[in-house]
Amino acid sequence: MTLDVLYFAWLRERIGLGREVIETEAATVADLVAELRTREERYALAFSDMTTVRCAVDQDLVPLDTPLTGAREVAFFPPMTGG
Amino acid sequence: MTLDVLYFAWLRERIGLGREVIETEAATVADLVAELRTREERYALAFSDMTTVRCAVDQDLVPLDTPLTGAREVAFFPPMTGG
Amino acid sequence: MAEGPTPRIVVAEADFDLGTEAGRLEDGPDTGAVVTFTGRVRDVPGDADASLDHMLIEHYPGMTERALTDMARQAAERWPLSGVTIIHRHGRLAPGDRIMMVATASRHRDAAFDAAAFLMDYLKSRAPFWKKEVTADGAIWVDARETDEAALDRWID
Amino acid sequence: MAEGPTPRIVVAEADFDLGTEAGRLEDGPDTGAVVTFTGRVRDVPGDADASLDHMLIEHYPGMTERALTDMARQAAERWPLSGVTIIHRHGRLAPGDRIMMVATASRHRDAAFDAAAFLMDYLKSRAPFWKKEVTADGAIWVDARETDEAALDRWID
Repeated sequence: MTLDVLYFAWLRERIGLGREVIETEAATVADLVAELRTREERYALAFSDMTTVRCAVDQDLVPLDTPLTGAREVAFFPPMTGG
Repeated sequence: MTLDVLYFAWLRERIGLGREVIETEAATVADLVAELRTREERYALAFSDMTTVRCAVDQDLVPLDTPLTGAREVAFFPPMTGG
Repeated sequence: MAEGPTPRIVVAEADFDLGTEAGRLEDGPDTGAVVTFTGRVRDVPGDADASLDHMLIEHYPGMTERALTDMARQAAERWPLSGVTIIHRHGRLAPGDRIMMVATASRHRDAAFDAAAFLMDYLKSRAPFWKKEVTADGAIWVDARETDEAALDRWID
Repeated sequence: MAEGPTPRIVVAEADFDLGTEAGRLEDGPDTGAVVTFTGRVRDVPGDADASLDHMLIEHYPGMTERALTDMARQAAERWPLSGVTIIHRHGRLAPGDRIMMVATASRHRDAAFDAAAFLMDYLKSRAPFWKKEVTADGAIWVDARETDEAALDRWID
């Protein structure tokens, strides 16, 4: 499966890019995170404390155990601070 | 004691004036109301249902049993409907 | 409100400009939140069958300013406000006209929201204004709503 | 929101005019109450010792508009609103600049107040915006406040 993966705020800064295309067989968001962590130190660092990471699949805020079936776009970001 | 007595909204309309000077020995607001009621039919009508009458002494909203000692201005009006 | 802001209280026949009024309150260096409430003459009167021609608002000059100033002071004692504005018009108003506004400024949103709601609840039942609705069928004084009086209960400690 | 108003959602770098925005919402024939909330960059940053030079606001284009539209729809399902506006800026903002606003219009004041507070609570924790404060000491991402997340609980039926 081919996914657009997006990073925002300090996740973007730690990983060093805002968007990438990833080829993966991950079943859930959590599986994808585990896969990314093994890639490089900067991913392991960015995803070291998942209590501070939120996730959206196809622009809907979802829990980390959400399946990736049919997903096109996955985004990772810290808790929101708008308003 | 000489009092400025003011009427607002439908109390003003029923009594037919907005302000008058009254010479009275009434001890409380309620006593003053009783005195006014005996004056003329239009006062009796205006003060026929005291649950719909509110009162201010010297521009402070007060209960009807408030003493008039030292008072200069007494106002009668229906429940407020601003906002 | 020894340390509080000086409230801006306006009782007038003239209209006001919401943007200008809110802008005044935004000036504080530590103001992060401004809440405004604007009341407006609805085109559809409360109970009448006929449509509203105009509204007349009577008030008690002198007491009105005192009551509004006192409400603003109470709000500034309960919440950390950097600004409070209360404006209320009187006289003849047409459907669609603004009637009044309250605006509150604070560092944080909760204080601004709560203070504005508090001011509205007090103003509805404790400020000496009376509304009369004039339609083709005649003129009628607006009845006070029991829910308005009851709304004050939530602010009693 | 089949019978509800079409929400006005704006996500832009440009500033907005509060008076103009509130004026749009006053147009409805049965609108008696308009509540606005405006958020502003405080001159004093939350935790930093140094004074704020500027703020950077990042967002998630596409998801932002979806999230704000969804919040506006939820509000219009819960309360009888005649209008809803949500505006949020992004990019570089200076101290004193407006950040965002919500505005709600209804027949009665309670609906307008509650809907505006609801929108603010949801926007704080559910709309994809992130703030970075830049001072002479460096740049720091603003931490989410636990109280903001907890504020959502009061809206759960």
